[in-house]
Amino acid sequence: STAQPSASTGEITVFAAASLTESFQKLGQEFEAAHPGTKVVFNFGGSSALAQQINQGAPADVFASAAPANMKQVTDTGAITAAPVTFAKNTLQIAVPRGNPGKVTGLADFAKPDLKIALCAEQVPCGAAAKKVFAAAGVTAAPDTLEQDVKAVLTKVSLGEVDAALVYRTDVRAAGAKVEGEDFAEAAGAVNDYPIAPLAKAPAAAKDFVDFVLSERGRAVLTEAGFAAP
Amino acid sequence: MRSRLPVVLVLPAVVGLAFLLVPLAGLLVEAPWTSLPAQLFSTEVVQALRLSLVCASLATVVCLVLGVPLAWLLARSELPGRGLLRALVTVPLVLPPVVGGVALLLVLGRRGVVGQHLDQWFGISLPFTTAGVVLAEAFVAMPFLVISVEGALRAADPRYEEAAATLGASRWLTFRRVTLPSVMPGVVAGTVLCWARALGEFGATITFAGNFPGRTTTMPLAVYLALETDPDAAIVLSIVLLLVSVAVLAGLRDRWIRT
Amino acid sequence: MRSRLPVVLVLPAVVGLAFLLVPLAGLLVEAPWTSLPAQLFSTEVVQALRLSLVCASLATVVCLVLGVPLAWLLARSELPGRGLLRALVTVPLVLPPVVGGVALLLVLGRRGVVGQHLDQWFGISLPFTTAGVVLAEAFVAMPFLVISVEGALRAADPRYEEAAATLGASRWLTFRRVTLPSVMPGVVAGTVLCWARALGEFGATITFAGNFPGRTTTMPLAVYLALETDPDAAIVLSIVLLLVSVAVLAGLRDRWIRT
Amino acid sequence: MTLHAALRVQRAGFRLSLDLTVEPGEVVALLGPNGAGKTTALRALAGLEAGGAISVNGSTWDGLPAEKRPVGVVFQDYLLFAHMSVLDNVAFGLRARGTRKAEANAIALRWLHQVGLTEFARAKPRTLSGGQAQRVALARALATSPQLLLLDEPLAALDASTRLRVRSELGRHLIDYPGHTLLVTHDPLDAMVLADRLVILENGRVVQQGAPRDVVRQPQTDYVAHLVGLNFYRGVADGTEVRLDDGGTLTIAEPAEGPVHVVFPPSAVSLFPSKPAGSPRNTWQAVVSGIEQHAHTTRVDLDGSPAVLADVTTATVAELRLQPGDSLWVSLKATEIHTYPR
Amino acid sequence: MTLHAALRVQRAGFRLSLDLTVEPGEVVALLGPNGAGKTTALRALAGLEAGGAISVNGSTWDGLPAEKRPVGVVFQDYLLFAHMSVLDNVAFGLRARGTRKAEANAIALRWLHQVGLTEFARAKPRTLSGGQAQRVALARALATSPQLLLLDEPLAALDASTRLRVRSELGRHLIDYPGHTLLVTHDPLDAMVLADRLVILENGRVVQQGAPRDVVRQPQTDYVAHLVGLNFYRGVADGTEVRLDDGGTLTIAEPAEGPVHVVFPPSAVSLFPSKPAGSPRNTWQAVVSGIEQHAHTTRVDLDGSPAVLADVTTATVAELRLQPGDSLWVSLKATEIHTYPR
Ligand SMILES: Nc1ncnc2c1ncn2[C@@H]1O[C@H](COP(=O)(O)OP(=O)(O)OP(=O)(O)O)[C@@H](O)[C@H]1O
Ligand SMILES: Nc1ncnc2c1ncn2[C@@H]1O[C@H](COP(=O)(O)OP(=O)(O)OP(=O)(O)O)[C@@H](O)[C@H]1O
Ligand SMILES: [Mg+2]
Ligand SMILES: [Mg+2]
Repeated sequence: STAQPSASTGEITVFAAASLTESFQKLGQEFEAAHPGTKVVFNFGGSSALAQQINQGAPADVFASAAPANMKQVTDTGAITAAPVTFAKNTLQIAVPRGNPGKVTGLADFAKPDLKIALCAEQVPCGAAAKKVFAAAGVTAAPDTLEQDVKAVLTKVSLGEVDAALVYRTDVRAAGAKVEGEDFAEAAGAVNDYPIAPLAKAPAAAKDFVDFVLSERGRAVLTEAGFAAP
Repeated sequence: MRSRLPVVLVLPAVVGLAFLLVPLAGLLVEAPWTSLPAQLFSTEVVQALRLSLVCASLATVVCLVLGVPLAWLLARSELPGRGLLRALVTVPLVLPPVVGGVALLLVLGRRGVVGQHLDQWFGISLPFTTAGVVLAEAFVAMPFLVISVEGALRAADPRYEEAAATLGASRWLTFRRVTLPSVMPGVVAGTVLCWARALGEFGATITFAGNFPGRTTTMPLAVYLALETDPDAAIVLSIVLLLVSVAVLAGLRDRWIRT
Repeated sequence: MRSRLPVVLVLPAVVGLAFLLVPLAGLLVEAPWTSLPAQLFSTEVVQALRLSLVCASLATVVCLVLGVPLAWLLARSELPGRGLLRALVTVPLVLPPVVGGVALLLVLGRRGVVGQHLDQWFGISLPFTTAGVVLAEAFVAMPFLVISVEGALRAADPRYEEAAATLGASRWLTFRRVTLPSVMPGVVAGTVLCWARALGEFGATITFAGNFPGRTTTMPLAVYLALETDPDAAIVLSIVLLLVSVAVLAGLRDRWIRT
Repeated sequence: MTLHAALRVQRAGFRLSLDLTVEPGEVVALLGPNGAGKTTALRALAGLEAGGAISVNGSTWDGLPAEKRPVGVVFQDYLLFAHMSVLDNVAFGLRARGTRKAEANAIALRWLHQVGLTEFARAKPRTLSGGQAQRVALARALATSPQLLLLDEPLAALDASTRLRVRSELGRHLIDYPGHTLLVTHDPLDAMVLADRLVILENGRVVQQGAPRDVVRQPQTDYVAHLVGLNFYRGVADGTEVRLDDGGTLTIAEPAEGPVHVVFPPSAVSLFPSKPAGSPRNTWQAVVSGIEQHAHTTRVDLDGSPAVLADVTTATVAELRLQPGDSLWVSLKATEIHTYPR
Repeated sequence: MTLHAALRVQRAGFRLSLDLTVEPGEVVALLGPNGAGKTTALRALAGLEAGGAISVNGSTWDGLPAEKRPVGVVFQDYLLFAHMSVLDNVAFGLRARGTRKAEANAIALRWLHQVGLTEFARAKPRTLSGGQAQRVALARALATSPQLLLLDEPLAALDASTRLRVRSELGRHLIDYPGHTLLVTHDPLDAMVLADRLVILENGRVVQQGAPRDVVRQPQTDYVAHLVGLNFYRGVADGTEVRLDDGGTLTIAEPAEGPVHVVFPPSAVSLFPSKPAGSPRNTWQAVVSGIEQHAHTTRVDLDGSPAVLADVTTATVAELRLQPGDSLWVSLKATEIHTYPR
């Protein structure tokens, strides 16, 4: 692309966690509109895979991770030198199939052996968060499966394979009408932070995009998708 | 007494071999070897490895029992619409495995078309069980077997089957004693593909059978989870899986072929 | 004039067919058909579908060019350690695709053993490009081709190659004009497996080539993203992929076989 | 228990139409040029090809699939099962018909002994020579004691001494054998020795059939005359004169009238360097076009009116110094010539 | 340009050891019982099997792979390429050696014409009858005009008339043909007609070789005697008496001494219902063990001391009412018996 005098020009590549797909696509369009001459290209994927790609020299300009741990994998190698900023938070919700056939009303129900329960595996953020809330609530959950990501959990909820699951609020919202979410008190004890940072070698526009995500408008779009403000 | 191997064949063959093996060598070089022994003997890994081998082998048996007859039907009978059937059989290959898992849930899940009756009438529930893992792997791996075997059957000379018929052999006996042995290399190839695919299966398994250590956590699932927190550990786990599968295949295959 | 088909073969064949097709039927029934036309004609879907078909076909070509000679080498030459080589070739089958993608990055990535030289000397960078998609798909799909073709070659009678040699044909000519045509059904089977596997490839692709719409977002990646935002749309996308692949396979395969 | 077959097979450019009756115990030899449809007829009888209406003593085989027909087939290219041992190949038919393994193997071994291949029982067919393979195929077909035995050139790949032995073994077996036998062969000797009746097929149709002796004496087509090694002409007789269709006239001993076939053996022909005097009524001039050395005689091909084949002793060849291109006098006694209406 | 070959092939239970010299233009026929190693020898010559040291006029072929040897092979089981048309099969060798397509096709068509299969040019081999397939294989091997022509039973599947025609075609081609030819055949007639020299192989070794006439006159083994159709015995001569190893004594016309072979043709044997008086010096009693009807004579198998084969006219058979088991008197003129040292 030809160089232009404006600060924000050219193409920037944003590596973003898959759960940000909808909101970031919207933000990207708005950013392009606000900064003519720029183009935002997204690479959505699992945060850990994205971190791996960046560490292998992938052409990323911005990294928005769904977990501080993955962000740390990148800052450790020096690919990101700026301090990552938390731009959104996500909290857990109890997800049940439409109509709540298992009559699940709170965390305590997760200990019932006759209910089918899905949780995230401890290795992924929602699983780590779930572990925290159960510890806080003093409940010994009896899960039937420990899923590798939230989407796998939600698939099972929406198909009625499990009676209850613990997932993020944003995911319940994205899953549509087949899944109902229930808030619970202990959720506040395990909040998941989404950090964002431009890469060290990124052009100036990358910093502009990070700023745009952190702006009022950015926050509004994220809130609309179910994220909590940092 | 034969001439030297032609460059025009050997060169691409060597490039192909390198293409397949160099990335593996890369993995081996990058792997944190020091942690390998610890990984190898951790109970979770041993458990996952055993479960993987058992499920992949059972799935392969299911595929052989159902798939070889299916291949025979596609290759030898004069069904109308065989071409379409043949294409439909390849579909689970193209289906993203996660969607394949969803499809299995739709049919065999708790609320599935077939599954709800299994649950009500027999109290059988397949999701979240080891049997579910076997089913998911079989669903994904069977097309490999069917298509390989069908290719082998098509290349075999059907006149040997005619000769068997004139000796009084029923179609079944002919199939067992004449057709099958003569396409053995194709069946072995298909079995290898099937077993390997089942062993590496991830998407359909986790979607249909979930992930619970000792029950449904196979090696690929363990690898994926490890990738989330400790990529190096994931690589080591993969290498363990590789070494075991290479050992099994190198050990068994030439024995099968020879018989 | 042949007898009826034997139940002992037809029954498992039909069960096998049902096992493969009923879940697909389940998908078709559950799919939100009303949104299908909208999906079908959205530019992203059309783009992803075209990219999928192009990349899978290119990957298949790469696999044919490199894999058929490799299969020939494994089946016909008297290399020492062929058994081990044959087992090693199956390894990418067992490798969880994501790990395969990592392995490719380790070797061909910008910092990879080979990749850094490609970058420095030729300015070629494969990851995160369409070429990278083709490579990742080829890496994952090639073993299917190699193993099928090798099985077919082993079942073929080598005396026809001897006859060709006495007629003055070099090994290469013999391969091209005698061996290859006689194992055509096996090659076709392998090609189908390879193409289908490449078309459905997800893990290695997203790891090695990333997920850039129009450049590396193939249908399975689009399905993955759709699962994040709209699970029903994901099923519709899968069905689109299925329909297209069935149409392609049903259309092409019998033509190949006949020639 | 007579077998009646009406075989009708239609292919692009070829049509087989053959009605066949075989009595129990009878051996029918099917002869004919390459591509006449002999193998096709065999396949139709065996149930491998649609197009045969077959009944044995009233009960029809038409609906029966190949494996239900009590038929044994020796295929022209053997079709031995490559992955089975020779013994298993021979025992296969018995096992398929329910014989127990030990008994099947014993019978199979007996048959291998018959064809002189006991020592190869454990070998794989691929390690057999061509002739050995064909003997195994023969044993495999005979082992099931079929009701209808179909043999497609069962002796073609056998060497001279094995052939003699297997032929007489086969002959002995066929004499004892109560079923129907159809034997395809190119060797008139095999046909003559083994068959009770010859059926000559040309281009999918029967052109002649009958007892071997009758066919040998009165061939109806060039092919049959070649087969039995006779000089053969078509002509029109008028008393003791026959005017041949392709030129030339012959004097015969027994008067005849109208269109006739004319035959005489090559050994009835004598050759002279100059016009012979004496009793033979037929003499004409001819040019040597070919000479072939046979075991005990020399066969000379002569162009003339008519063209003729002559068998002469090696002594004669040396004496006459025969060379292609030589002009000679052919002489033939009228009594050696046989005519019959066509 | 003489071809010298020293073939040594070792297999489990079988060893071929054959030294062969073939002059340019010479046709050598390799005869032998099934499994003697004829095909193996052919394969070693063609370079398909290790174990042949071959030199042509000093230059050696040993290191040459099969495709570099100027060799044409007709295989016993044809090995036609199933996916190519008949024409492409025949043109294959020419194309492989760099002939342009149009020219190769023209030559191939000419060869198809030679073997009478022009109309099948476009057919696939699978649709050919056995004999048609073999003719195509023949044309395919001949089309490349090889320096060494190897024929494994090239005429075995041909019908009587085609065989005659193809044999004389082949003979004519071989006469013009400047290269070396090795012909494997079971048919002594083919060998005699086509070959300049016979090499008889038994169990991997040469047991006899020489001009056809010499082999026919002085067979050295039972196999050869069978092949040429002679009664054959081993014995010890003492003047005009020969005591046969297997029992019996024969009187001969020309005195000899020491170990000899004894031969006479079956046609030299006469049969009588009772002991004949008169000139023949050899008469003995024998029992009929088999009767075979041939085209022009009947061959009678007799058990006695010695056992003997007799060819008698059909008239004699009828007159004597020959049946297996009959006891007869055998008579043989001393002058018909031929002896030679062994
Ligand atoms: N599968 C086929 N498809 C089409 N035509 C065929 C097929 N098989 C045979 N034919 C043709 O049918 C005719 C009869 O063939 P068949 O094999 O019956 O001859 P045959 O009498 O057995 O000859 P041979 O003595 O050479 O074996 C031939 O013209 C042959 O080319
Ligand atoms: N591939 C093989 N492996 C082991 N033994 C073999 C193999 N091929 C042939 N033989 C054996 O070698 C011997 C010679 O076989 P060959 O084929 O040369 O005989 P042949 O003279 O051509 O016989 P025929 O006239 O029956 O064709 C036989 O005993 C045969 O069983
Ligand atoms: Mg035939
Ligand atoms: Mg042979």
